[in-house]
Amino acid sequence: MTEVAALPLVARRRALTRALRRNPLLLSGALIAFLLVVVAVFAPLIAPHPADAGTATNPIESLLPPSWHHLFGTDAVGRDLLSRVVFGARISLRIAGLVLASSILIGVPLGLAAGYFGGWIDSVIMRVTDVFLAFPALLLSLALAAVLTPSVGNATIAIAVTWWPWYARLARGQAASVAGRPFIEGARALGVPPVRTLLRHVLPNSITPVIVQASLDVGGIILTAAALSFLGLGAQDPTPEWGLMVSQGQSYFTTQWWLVTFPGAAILVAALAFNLLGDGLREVLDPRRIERR
Amino acid sequence: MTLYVAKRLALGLLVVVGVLILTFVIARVVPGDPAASWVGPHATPQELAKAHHDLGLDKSVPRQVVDYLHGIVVGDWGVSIHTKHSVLSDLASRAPASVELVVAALLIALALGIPLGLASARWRGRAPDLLVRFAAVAGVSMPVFWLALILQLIFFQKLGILPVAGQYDPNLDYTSPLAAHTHMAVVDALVEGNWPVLWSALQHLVLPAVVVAAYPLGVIARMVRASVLETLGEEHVRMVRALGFPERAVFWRFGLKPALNPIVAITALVFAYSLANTFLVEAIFDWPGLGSYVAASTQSLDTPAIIGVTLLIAIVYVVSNLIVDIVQAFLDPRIRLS
Amino acid sequence: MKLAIRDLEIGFGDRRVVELAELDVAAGEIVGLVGESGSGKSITALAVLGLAEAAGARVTGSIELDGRELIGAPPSQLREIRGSRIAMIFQHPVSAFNPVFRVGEIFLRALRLHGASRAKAVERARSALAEVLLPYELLNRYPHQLSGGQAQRVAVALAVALRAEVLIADEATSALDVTVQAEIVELLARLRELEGIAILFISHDLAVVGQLCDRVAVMREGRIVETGRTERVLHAPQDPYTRELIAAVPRITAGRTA
Amino acid sequence: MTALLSLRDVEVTFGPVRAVAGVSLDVPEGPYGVGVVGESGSGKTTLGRAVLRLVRPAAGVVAFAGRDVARLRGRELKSFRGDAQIVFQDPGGTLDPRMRVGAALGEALRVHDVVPRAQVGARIDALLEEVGLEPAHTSRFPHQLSGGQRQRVAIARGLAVEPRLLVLDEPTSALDVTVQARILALFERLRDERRLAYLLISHNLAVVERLCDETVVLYLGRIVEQGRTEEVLARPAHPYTHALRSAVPELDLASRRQRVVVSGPPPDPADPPPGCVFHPRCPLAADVCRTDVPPLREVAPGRLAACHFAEEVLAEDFVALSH
Amino acid sequence: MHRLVLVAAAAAVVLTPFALGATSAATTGTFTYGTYTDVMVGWDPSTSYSNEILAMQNMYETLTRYDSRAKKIKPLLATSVAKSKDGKTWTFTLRKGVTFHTGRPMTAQAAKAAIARTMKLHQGAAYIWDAVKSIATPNPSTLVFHLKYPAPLDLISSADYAAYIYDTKAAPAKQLPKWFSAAHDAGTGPYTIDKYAKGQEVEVRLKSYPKYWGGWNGGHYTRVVYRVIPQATTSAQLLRAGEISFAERLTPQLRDSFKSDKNVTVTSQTSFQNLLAMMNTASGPLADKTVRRAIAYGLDYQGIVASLHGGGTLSHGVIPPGLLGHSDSITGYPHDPKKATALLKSKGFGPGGKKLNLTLTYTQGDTDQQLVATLIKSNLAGLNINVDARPLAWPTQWDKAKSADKSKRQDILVFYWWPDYADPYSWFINLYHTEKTPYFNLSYFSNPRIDKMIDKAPSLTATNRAKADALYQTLQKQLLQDAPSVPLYDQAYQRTMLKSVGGFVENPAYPNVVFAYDLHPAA
Repeated sequence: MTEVAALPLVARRRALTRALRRNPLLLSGALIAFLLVVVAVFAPLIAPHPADAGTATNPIESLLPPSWHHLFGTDAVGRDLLSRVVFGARISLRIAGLVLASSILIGVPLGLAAGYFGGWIDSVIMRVTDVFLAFPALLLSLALAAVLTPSVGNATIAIAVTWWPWYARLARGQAASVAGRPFIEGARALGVPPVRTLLRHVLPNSITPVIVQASLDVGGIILTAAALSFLGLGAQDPTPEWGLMVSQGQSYFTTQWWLVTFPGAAILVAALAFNLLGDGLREVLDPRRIERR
Repeated sequence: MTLYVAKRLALGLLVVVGVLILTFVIARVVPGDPAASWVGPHATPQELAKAHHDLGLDKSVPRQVVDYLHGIVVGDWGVSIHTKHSVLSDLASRAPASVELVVAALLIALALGIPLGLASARWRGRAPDLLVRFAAVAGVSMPVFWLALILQLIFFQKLGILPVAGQYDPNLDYTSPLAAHTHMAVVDALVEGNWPVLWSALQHLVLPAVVVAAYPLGVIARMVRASVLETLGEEHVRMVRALGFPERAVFWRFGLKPALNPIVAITALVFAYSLANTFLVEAIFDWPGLGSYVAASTQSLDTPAIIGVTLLIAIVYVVSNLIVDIVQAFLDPRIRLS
Repeated sequence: MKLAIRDLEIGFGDRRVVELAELDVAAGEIVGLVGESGSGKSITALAVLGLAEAAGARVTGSIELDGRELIGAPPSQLREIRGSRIAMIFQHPVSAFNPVFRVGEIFLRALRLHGASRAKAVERARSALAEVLLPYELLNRYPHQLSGGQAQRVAVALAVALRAEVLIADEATSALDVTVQAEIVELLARLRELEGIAILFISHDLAVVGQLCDRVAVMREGRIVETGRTERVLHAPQDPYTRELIAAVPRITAGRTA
Repeated sequence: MTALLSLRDVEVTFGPVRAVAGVSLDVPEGPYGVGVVGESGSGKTTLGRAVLRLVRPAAGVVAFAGRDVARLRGRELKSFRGDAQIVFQDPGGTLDPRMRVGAALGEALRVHDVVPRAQVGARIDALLEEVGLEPAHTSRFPHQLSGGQRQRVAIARGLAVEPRLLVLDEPTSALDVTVQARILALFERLRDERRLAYLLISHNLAVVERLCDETVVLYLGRIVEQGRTEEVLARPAHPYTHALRSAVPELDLASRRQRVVVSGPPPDPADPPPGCVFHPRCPLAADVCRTDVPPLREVAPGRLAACHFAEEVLAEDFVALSH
Repeated sequence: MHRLVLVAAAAAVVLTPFALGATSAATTGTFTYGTYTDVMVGWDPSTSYSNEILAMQNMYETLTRYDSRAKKIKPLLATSVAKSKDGKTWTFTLRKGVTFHTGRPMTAQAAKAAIARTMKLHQGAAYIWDAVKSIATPNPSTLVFHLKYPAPLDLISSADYAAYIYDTKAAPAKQLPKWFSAAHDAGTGPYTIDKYAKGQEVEVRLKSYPKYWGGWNGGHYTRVVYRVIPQATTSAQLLRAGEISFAERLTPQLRDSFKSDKNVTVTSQTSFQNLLAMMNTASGPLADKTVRRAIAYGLDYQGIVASLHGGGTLSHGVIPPGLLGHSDSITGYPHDPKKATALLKSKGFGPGGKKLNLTLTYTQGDTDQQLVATLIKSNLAGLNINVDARPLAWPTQWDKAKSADKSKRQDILVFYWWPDYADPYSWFINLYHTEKTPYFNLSYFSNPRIDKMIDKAPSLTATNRAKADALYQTLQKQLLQDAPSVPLYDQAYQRTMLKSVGGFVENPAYPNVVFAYDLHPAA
């Protein structure tokens, strides 16, 4: 099992199918995550009142409890909550995607370089990541988001700034262990140029844990983004961001329970799905790695 | 070992310096003029220029960095725009409540997380394992601010059994005044033997602590499980089995101790991260800690206060990391004796 | 017969990895079990200790210790036997000791587990260590402070102190340097002389087996293809696989009857 | 004439550890083999890596075909990379697990433009055939091959660039004995067919004897003995060589020798003992050994040894001497 | 007697630790006022002009107090008021035996000094004294005001801001502001400052002033606590738990949830307070009157009121009902997106035109304002106007609005206004009169003609109320034309408090103030 990480894709795919069947948590995570993506993509088709996810309001119908017409009820300005929750999937997934993409694009090359070349390059890169890692992601994002004007874009940037060092770390560890393996020495002995070695040998052999981590991190990023919005430092109304919706519903939650419950549950379900998925993937692909965050 | 500790200390110091520089960048490279927000809107150009000078903004940037670092070291962390107090004194009065909350949460998380993780590892692949793993993942997937609201709804609104705001009932200040030694209500009440406040403080502590505990609980349970399972696969475990030790001893004595190490590490890390999570929870429970402070600060665009808290937490994080490394070294003879 | 194995079958899922018809080890005898990687040697060793099931294997057949059947014996009995009557030493002696315990702690705990009083345990540890030519103080060390050879000697001493009647050595010298390997081989030989212990020596190295063992069983893909006195097997192999194996062992020719 | 590979006082350090502590040796043009033997921790692997500039020597010169390897740049370096290749011990780790056999060989061919692009496929087939594999193996991943097959691929990859020197780092010790025999045969054949020079690093004296004309015995990063292989093995001039030789288990009962006992593990390389580094384990150790470092000197024609009593060891029956 | 209460309270607390019911606040003789934003913005009784009124009105007293219910002036520090025929001379007879919390007696000289200082500093609401020419003190208990022009001085002396009588000798004159801002008070009121903790949840604690002239016989709260609870739900929960006695404002939904709670009383009353959207007439796109008018047409006032669920009523002009100059016939802007579009189109904006980006600030923690901001944003989005709405703590919101740097100011500022005394003049002089540096004229509006009309109002009010009424109506119509601001709705005060709080009477002339001394706690 421990060697699965080293196997090429075909074999891993087989291991994956098997694991999916054996691991109900992984399976349910994967299913829900897939559903979320579907919901996000087809949001305009799924949402009963798509305009309510935008700037539309309908104060006459405010604070209606869940009914057949409004399955999740309406909010304080009469917007259909279901529609907003559905569109919220887009926001959350887009933030997660952007943060991951930028973190991986920044972190992985730096980490690979640090791990592969070692020496002072390694020291410099790792000390820099140490500094970033000294801030809990939420807090640094909070500080950054507080000095920037709050918006989804700035929240994304703030989260990405705190996220990339993890990937640098991870990639470094992988690269360092890969760099010590004989086939890398073989490549060097053969005179394969360093950049090519990095791209053709180190990268493909380091990427599995990065993929696992990325799937695990989707949940964390969704939570962080929601938290920032909840604090008023992320998305601004009328963006249908789940954290913001919880924040806006806070004044009503004891009397109009649906305002907080549905968007909050959406955050939980999304984070849970991706965490289950990532956790399961880790069991299958990368069982030796342990918790770090 | 001494060398190891010295090296760790040096590295920790380096990181702290980096942290300071980063916070400087955030605080100063912010759009806007710190001097303008300092003097307020009624200022004349002369006052503004004076503020520029007083705040050292007319100096070169490296010079400013040096002054900033010097200020941090000698305890000048700036003045909060919101409270008009020195940030450091604000932090000193706010931090204990947060620490109280996080420590309570961690105690809950450890008390539940370790047994759950062990149960999960012990019955790997069976129902308890599945259940614990799901609960653990749910814990780390929980939006704490939402959990806080839901618990308030249940325990206060529906059941009416737990209070929802503050550290203890402030009305007790008149009937059972509490001397503030540590600013941690529970500790102070214990020290003073002030039972009414202690009772009230404990009641007030339960909900926020449980909420903050959700995340570390999940992390710790997962960690314990992974760590124990990894240890159980090692050759030395096969050795004690081959020596005829009963499964109980194999698991509890020989499997657990080597697995403890990463648990210590993660607990300290989780401490720092929980401190960050309290930022979401404190505002909801009106808990008078750093979190409410930051929440109020963000609303008043109080950059010095936000940076102060950020810096404090980062330093706490670095220090706790340092402590972890050293404790781990003590736990692991392979490091201790080299 | 000290240890008698009959019709031992070990399988993982629907895959059968061992089909061992017959293998005996008498008291005071060293039997070599030789085979290449994947031949099923190590799982056989675990099966003798009743630990193969813990590794997920299914075991049928018969393993008798002094005529008492081990397969299907209640776990408490097996635990009794493990360590006290059948001991085992491993390929990587350093990592076979728990890294956070002093070696002596494992040592004394094991002795006390099998009924020795504290004083008795210390005394037996002392004499056992003397027997493997190690100072008693070594027990105060952590595993990582021992060299491979020292750790393996401690493991052997543990078997001695436990008064084990059967010792299973699973590739016990393969990870060691030749000079250290020679020491351990010598130690095992002496142990047999002094204690009359029965040793099942599992190795891929025919030369070491040839040097140490009284009898050899050659294993291939889970089956024993040839068994007999060491000299006979090495000099007049019957089975073609044995022949190939022997031929393949690199030999030093220089200085031979120069 | 200059040797193909020439090491002069090479030293490699890792922190406080002198892994290689001043080694000089020559490897002439092939077909020829030089064996480096020693226990784990003797620095033999590091030495091999230093030869290929995979680690930088702290001192001394590694020269290949008369040129200082450390100073090679650009095209010269590339040509050196083509001239000297290495085969590692671990057949699992020698090949990139994410690369098919064909791609691995193709990379070697392309990096050095060994053949025109169009002929790469044909050359890969030829190489595979040369090492006893089939063209069908081109599309396999390493994990789909057996250990022996993997090592053959690794050898083919080394050969692809048509080197003159192959460093063999324990090339067979992870293989089953039957496979080992076949791989050794392959090395023999290749040495003669391709006129290769080998620097063979091994703890296995028998393997060294089979492939090498000359043997160097390394102890704690230092050469303690050096000479023609059959002479070194038949009549060691250093007590350590003697111990090593006698510790090798012999299959033939007739040739079993009485063992020369060395006691204890090798010393900590970070803190080597004074005088002769072998003295704490040496059965012959005298006072002079504890204080004076024995120089590596010619003790017989073509034989170098670093022992104060080398002549005695050579001349007398060592076993008698040590008892 | 205090001792006894303490002992009883302690016993109650110790004996009933399991009960979280509504007990603790009432039994300890403490009145806890739950508010949603910081109380003490300023400490100087002459210049304070904000939320601190909640506590100040309990620490300080004015000469007279206006009873909104009876629409009458009632005596306080002055026992009687007499005015001359021409309305230019006002004589106040002062109560005897009143002392300041500093211990000094409250005399005519002292009262004069306080008002003189307020007038001299001329900050905050000090403008209310603008009519005063001189003050005479013929004897220690008589205060005579000579006015430049007739003015309703009895109303002015009852003002909620800038009318406090306090001891100006509490500290040397120069150090007085500093002394105040170190959390001191120098009033005559029933309560004095006990503890103050800026930024803490329990921000202000007041204790009874033992020598209060009204005496402490009969049931009075002996302590008043102001607790800042940003979230309305938390307020409701604390009220339910009895940790606070009075919730300044809850959401209508929360208030409704108490209707069946037998421990809690709910009150509702129209107020003198309204919510205004101040548009930046000085810089940015809204400097253009046409655009401002378009926005006024673009807002759905009915929708805003509907979403408040009873928390507010439709505004008829700037002046809320119950005050001079209010008229239901003033209708303001209707919600007319077509007209708005047409107006915008004439300036190149609106649907199909350039996108208009506006910034809007509102007060953090105010659910109603949050709603309004959302609705404004939604309404204007349909007109191709993007509104960046930011919730800010009030001091921050105000600082930003007052920025010397015009580019830092908002385009639209949403905030409440209430009169300084029961008269509409407050809106006009503060919000629409030209200001050199902006203070509360956060539209930065300047119209000399309107200034002139505003200046005429006070004397007219004192002499001819009918004419004053007409003037105010004209003013409102004129302001509708210029559209420096739009009133969004008139606020209804909806209080939620423990049943044990007895004697609460809403007095909108002192917005949100609870005169704690007038309450009588249930035993």
